[in-house]
Amino acid sequence: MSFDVSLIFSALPKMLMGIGLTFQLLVLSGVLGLALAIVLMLMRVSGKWYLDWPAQTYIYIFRGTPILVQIFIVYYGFPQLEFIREGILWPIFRDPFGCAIVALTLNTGAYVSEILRGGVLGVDRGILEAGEALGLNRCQRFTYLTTPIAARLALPAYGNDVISLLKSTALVSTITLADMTGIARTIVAQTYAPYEIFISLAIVYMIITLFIQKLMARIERWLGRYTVRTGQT
Amino acid sequence: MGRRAQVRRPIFTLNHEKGHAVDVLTGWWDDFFWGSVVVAQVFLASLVLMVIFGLLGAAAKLSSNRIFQKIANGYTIVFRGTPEILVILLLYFGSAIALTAIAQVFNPEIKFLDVPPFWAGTIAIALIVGSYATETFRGAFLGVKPGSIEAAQALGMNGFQVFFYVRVAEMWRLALPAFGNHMLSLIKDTALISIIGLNETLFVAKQAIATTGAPFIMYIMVGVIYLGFSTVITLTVMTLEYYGTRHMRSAT
Amino acid sequence: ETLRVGMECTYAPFNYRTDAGELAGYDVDVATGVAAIMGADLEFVCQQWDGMIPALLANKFDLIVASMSITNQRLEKIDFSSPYRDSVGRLVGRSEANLNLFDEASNPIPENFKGLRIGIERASTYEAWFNATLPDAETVLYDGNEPMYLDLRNGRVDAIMTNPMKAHLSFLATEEGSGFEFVSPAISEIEYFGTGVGIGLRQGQPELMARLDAAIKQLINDGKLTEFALKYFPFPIHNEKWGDS
Amino acid sequence: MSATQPLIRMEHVGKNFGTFKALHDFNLVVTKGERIVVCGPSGSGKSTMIRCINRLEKHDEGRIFIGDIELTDKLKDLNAVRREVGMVFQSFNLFPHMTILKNLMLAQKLVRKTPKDEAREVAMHYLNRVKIPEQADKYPIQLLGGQQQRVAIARALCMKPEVMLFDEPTSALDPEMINEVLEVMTDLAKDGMTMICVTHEMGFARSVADRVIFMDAGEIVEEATPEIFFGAPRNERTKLFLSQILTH
Amino acid sequence: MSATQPLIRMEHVGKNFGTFKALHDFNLVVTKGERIVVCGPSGSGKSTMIRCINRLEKHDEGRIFIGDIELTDKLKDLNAVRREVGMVFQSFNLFPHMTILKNLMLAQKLVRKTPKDEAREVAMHYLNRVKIPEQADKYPIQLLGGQQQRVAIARALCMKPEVMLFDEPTSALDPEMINEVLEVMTDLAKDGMTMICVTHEMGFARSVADRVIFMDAGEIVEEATPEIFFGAPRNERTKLFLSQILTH
Ligand SMILES: Nc1ncnc2c1ncn2[C@@H]1O[C@H](COP(=O)(O)OP(=O)(O)OP(=O)(O)O)[C@@H](O)[C@H]1O
Ligand SMILES: Nc1ncnc2c1ncn2[C@@H]1O[C@H](COP(=O)(O)OP(=O)(O)OP(=O)(O)O)[C@@H](O)[C@H]1O
Ligand SMILES: [Mg+2]
Ligand SMILES: [Mg+2]
Repeated sequence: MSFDVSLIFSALPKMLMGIGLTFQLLVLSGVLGLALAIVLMLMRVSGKWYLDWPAQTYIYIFRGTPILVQIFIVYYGFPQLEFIREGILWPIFRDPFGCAIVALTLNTGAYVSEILRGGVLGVDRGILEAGEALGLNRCQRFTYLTTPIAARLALPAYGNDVISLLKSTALVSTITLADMTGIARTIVAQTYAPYEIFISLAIVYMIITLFIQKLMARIERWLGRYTVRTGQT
Repeated sequence: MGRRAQVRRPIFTLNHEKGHAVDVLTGWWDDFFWGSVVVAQVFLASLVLMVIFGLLGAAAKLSSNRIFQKIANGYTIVFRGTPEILVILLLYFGSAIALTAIAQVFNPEIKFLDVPPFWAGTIAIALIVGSYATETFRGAFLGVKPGSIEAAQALGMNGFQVFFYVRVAEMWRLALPAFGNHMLSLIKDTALISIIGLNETLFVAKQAIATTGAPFIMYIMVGVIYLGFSTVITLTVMTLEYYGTRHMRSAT
Repeated sequence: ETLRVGMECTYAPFNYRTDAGELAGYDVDVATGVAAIMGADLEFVCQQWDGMIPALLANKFDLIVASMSITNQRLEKIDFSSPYRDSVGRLVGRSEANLNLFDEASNPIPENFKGLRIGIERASTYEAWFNATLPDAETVLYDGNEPMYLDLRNGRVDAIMTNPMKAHLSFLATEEGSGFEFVSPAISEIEYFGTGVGIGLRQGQPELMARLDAAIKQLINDGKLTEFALKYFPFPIHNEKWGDS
Repeated sequence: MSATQPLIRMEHVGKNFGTFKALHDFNLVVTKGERIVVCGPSGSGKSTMIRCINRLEKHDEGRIFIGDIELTDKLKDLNAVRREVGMVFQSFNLFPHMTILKNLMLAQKLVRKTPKDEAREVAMHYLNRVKIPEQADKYPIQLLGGQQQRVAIARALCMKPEVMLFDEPTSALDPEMINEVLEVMTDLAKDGMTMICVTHEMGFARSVADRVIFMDAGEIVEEATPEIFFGAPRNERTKLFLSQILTH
Repeated sequence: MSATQPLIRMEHVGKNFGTFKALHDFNLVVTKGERIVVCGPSGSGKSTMIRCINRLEKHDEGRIFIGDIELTDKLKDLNAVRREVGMVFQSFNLFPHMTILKNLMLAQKLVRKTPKDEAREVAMHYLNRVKIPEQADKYPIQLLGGQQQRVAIARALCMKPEVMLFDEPTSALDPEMINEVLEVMTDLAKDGMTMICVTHEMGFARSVADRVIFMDAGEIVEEATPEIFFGAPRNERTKLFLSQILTH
């Protein structure tokens, strides 16, 4: 089979029509997942077993099973449950986009919460003790000391998770969504030219990945400006 | 033949028909079992390959050879930036073509060589996770305290001895936690190989759904199986970590 | 000689796995029958529908026996044997919805498709027909046939276009299918649905094609195809004119 | 807090970590203006003792009073105590993500509710006192160790505490920087600040301390004026310790 | 190596890091049995100098001889030199994943090809000498700092070196542990071991050193017997440094 470059040029614009959907999935489930992650992380570090255990179980289940299976359970499995089909959330679960957001959010939330927890645990105890000795209460210490330092510690790992999330969005084509991958698969099914289409799509994803990495590096530099010893003897 | 096609069971609902859940699975247990065996096989094969790819990548990145560094950088950029599903599809469709082309260079007689879905999928996920392992191994090698290495050099050990007895011996302990996560990624990525028709658990579930029309219970079943695998891996890593960090616990 | 045959393995009653784990269905019977006549061994390869032709071209298997219709578009890439069953499509929808999609002359009424979501399998003849005839209809693409039925029942799509034999047998005639009905006449425009369903093979193999044709003809003449069909359907699903009679 | 009564009273204080007794029947009274140096071998409970005073550790037995307030779990009391007790750590523990000025202003604003401008003035005042006003807008990492520790002292002083606690403030510093920190501490002592200071800097102890306390195994082994302590220690363990510290 | 000729000769040695000259026209001759203490402010090139001697750093200019062997890139020479030169680091640098005994046996087996049983005997001999034979089966982290440093000394001694290099061996230690390490070093000196020792422990220098060398900015600023060095230093920089080190 020969490599047909002209095909790429005709297919690329079509595939890029799916980029909007890819970004919607990425941003929406990224933001919702972060919110979920913060809740889970707070439950984990609360020191109360009745908050810690449920969070731990949740994280264990969602990190221990494939995202594809989670997507299938939400999309194909949930509608079998009467209370979902009759419930008020049915408009969300009826819609494949809603299902994709739910599955991706639940999944990334589990991962990110562990990253955030790592950041929180990474904050030097001595710094918190200094805050305590100065009379700052728990809440003030968390807001003014733990949060900014933990955010900076967690950022590199968080960046990697955003990239994982981007890659996971490619799986929504299995539940009828026409994201970039979904469109590409349809084109392949019509043109029978998997290499041209998939390779050019892979390059598109790589460019987005590099873009995310650059963005994260920039945020990291900004957040971490206090970690560089510049201009001082 | 065709029994199920003609007399379809009513579709499973959790609410009104208790006990139905297990009923639906009757006849599919052995399929899930063999599907799990396939998952285990893919996992073990890709684990070996992943370690090899990771070590090669790390060695290349740490080497002073610019070309090796470039290749390894390219490798990690490509495989960390491309969705797994695309890598698997590409390798599945592309492997036969590429292999045949290579083989024909050596022996023009060869009509075609094929990579079966098992190996296409296995190599694909090993390449993907190997790109992450590259960074882990690299970091672990760098994490070995330079002081240990200098002490070994000062004692007169040669390059090989320093590498083997000090670097590697310390490095694997450092790599272990992240490596455990890579193993979890591998096991979970095996689910994607169902897309190219490998008869693993998720594919079994799809077939079972075609016959029983009970996606919820079938996919939950797959989830449970994967959770089992993840648990075994996690426990193994914990044991190894316990063993590997003896020297970090104080005796008192 | 071993022939590797690609199929979906999830398309009851044409090709699917029984709960005993065995492959069964009309396509499987045809493949087995053809192989027996040709004196070849068989090996089945399960392949998701949208990758069927790329996989054949990538040498993943030698033949497609997967209810694939012989269409012009496909003929550009692969060859087909002579047909072994009919190829038609029909829409299935909810009875209550009173969908009025076609006029008396059996032509679609595009306005009435507005706002409807139609489920179709990716890369199927139905998709090609839809894209050409009703480019403005909203189509939802599936990787397999079964999820499409699930979503029809769940109300995620308003209608699906599919194989009427399968739809009748494994859906409409069952309990789950109550409340649903065919909402279109049988559509079989040759341009999209081709002359029927055939066995796909890579181009440039006239000899293999001739042997396949002969074997199919023999199956028809021996009454085998009718026999196969009656295992699943109350009627034969091929055209007797394709045989010698 | 009135000057007539002791500022700190520790009565039969005990503290256990699991089965290990880090402090045992510990008694100490510190009056206003007193300067106390605490020394003793590693693990003898010096840090634990000092951390009990501002309740970074909770004592398990006995009672501790800061002024009139007894240290208990009551939050209001605790905050009142922490406001009166300044603490300086071995590892500086500056807030790494804030500039020096912000380090000095944070607790003033949050705990004392000092208005921003006033907080800044106070901060600059104490930065001047520790002689590094020019570093106000730098981040901690950009300062040398000795400078960081001086900032840490200034940060504690900004809260206008009645007592200052020092836990080995110079032992993480390079030799050249130790003196600059000790100088600041000596100045503070001269101004009449009440201080409890864990340190092995015997020169400092000699010139500043009113009392030297030697701890071992969670107890006070010897307590004396510097003259007696260094000149004629009575206890064998003290003698051994002093010989180890002073010979090199 | 014969006793008549110097054990270590450094001639016009220079070492640059980028454009920065860490060592500059450095000359030093050490004869067998000599004990040399090197001191100087941070960054003055002490570590660099000592690391050049067993080629943990490569010098850029001049020549270095260990016995008859000149230090070059030749591997065989390098191994011969490293066998004769023992080194002790500030941060101990024990192999964390091996027990104490294994730490002492590894290089013997790999470099000297000593049989296992003999290696163990040698190891136990030196562990006895540094007075911690009972710790043989523990891991480094389970030992106190002073004990770890003594193990590190024993490890170097196991290779039966001609010279021992010490790079601030006590500056990472708590005060109480410094003496136990200095004692081991003093013993070693008494046994006639040739030693070059970077340290700021002036008591040790006084009692042990044949010569004290004061370095600054990569050069030798002053070189004298301990009596003269501490009693009547000639150079201004030396005086300033000594005043900083000794006052506290
Ligand atoms: N959080 C803790 N958990 C368990 N044990 C502790 C804890 N904090 C201190 N200890 C133990 O209590 C004992 C006294 O510790 P402390 O830090 O008070 O000693 P120290 O005199 O300050 O020693 P150093 O000079 O090393 O700072 C030590 O044996 C220490 O191991
Ligand atoms: N690998 C290196 N790369 C760049 N510069 C270095 C390197 N090693 C040392 N230097 C620089 O060389 C100078 C001398 O360093 P060296 O470690 O020899 O000083 P030192 O006298 O041992 O100081 P200290 O008392 O802090 O150990 C320092 O300014 C240091 O920054
Ligand atoms: Mg302490
Ligand atoms: Mg040094």
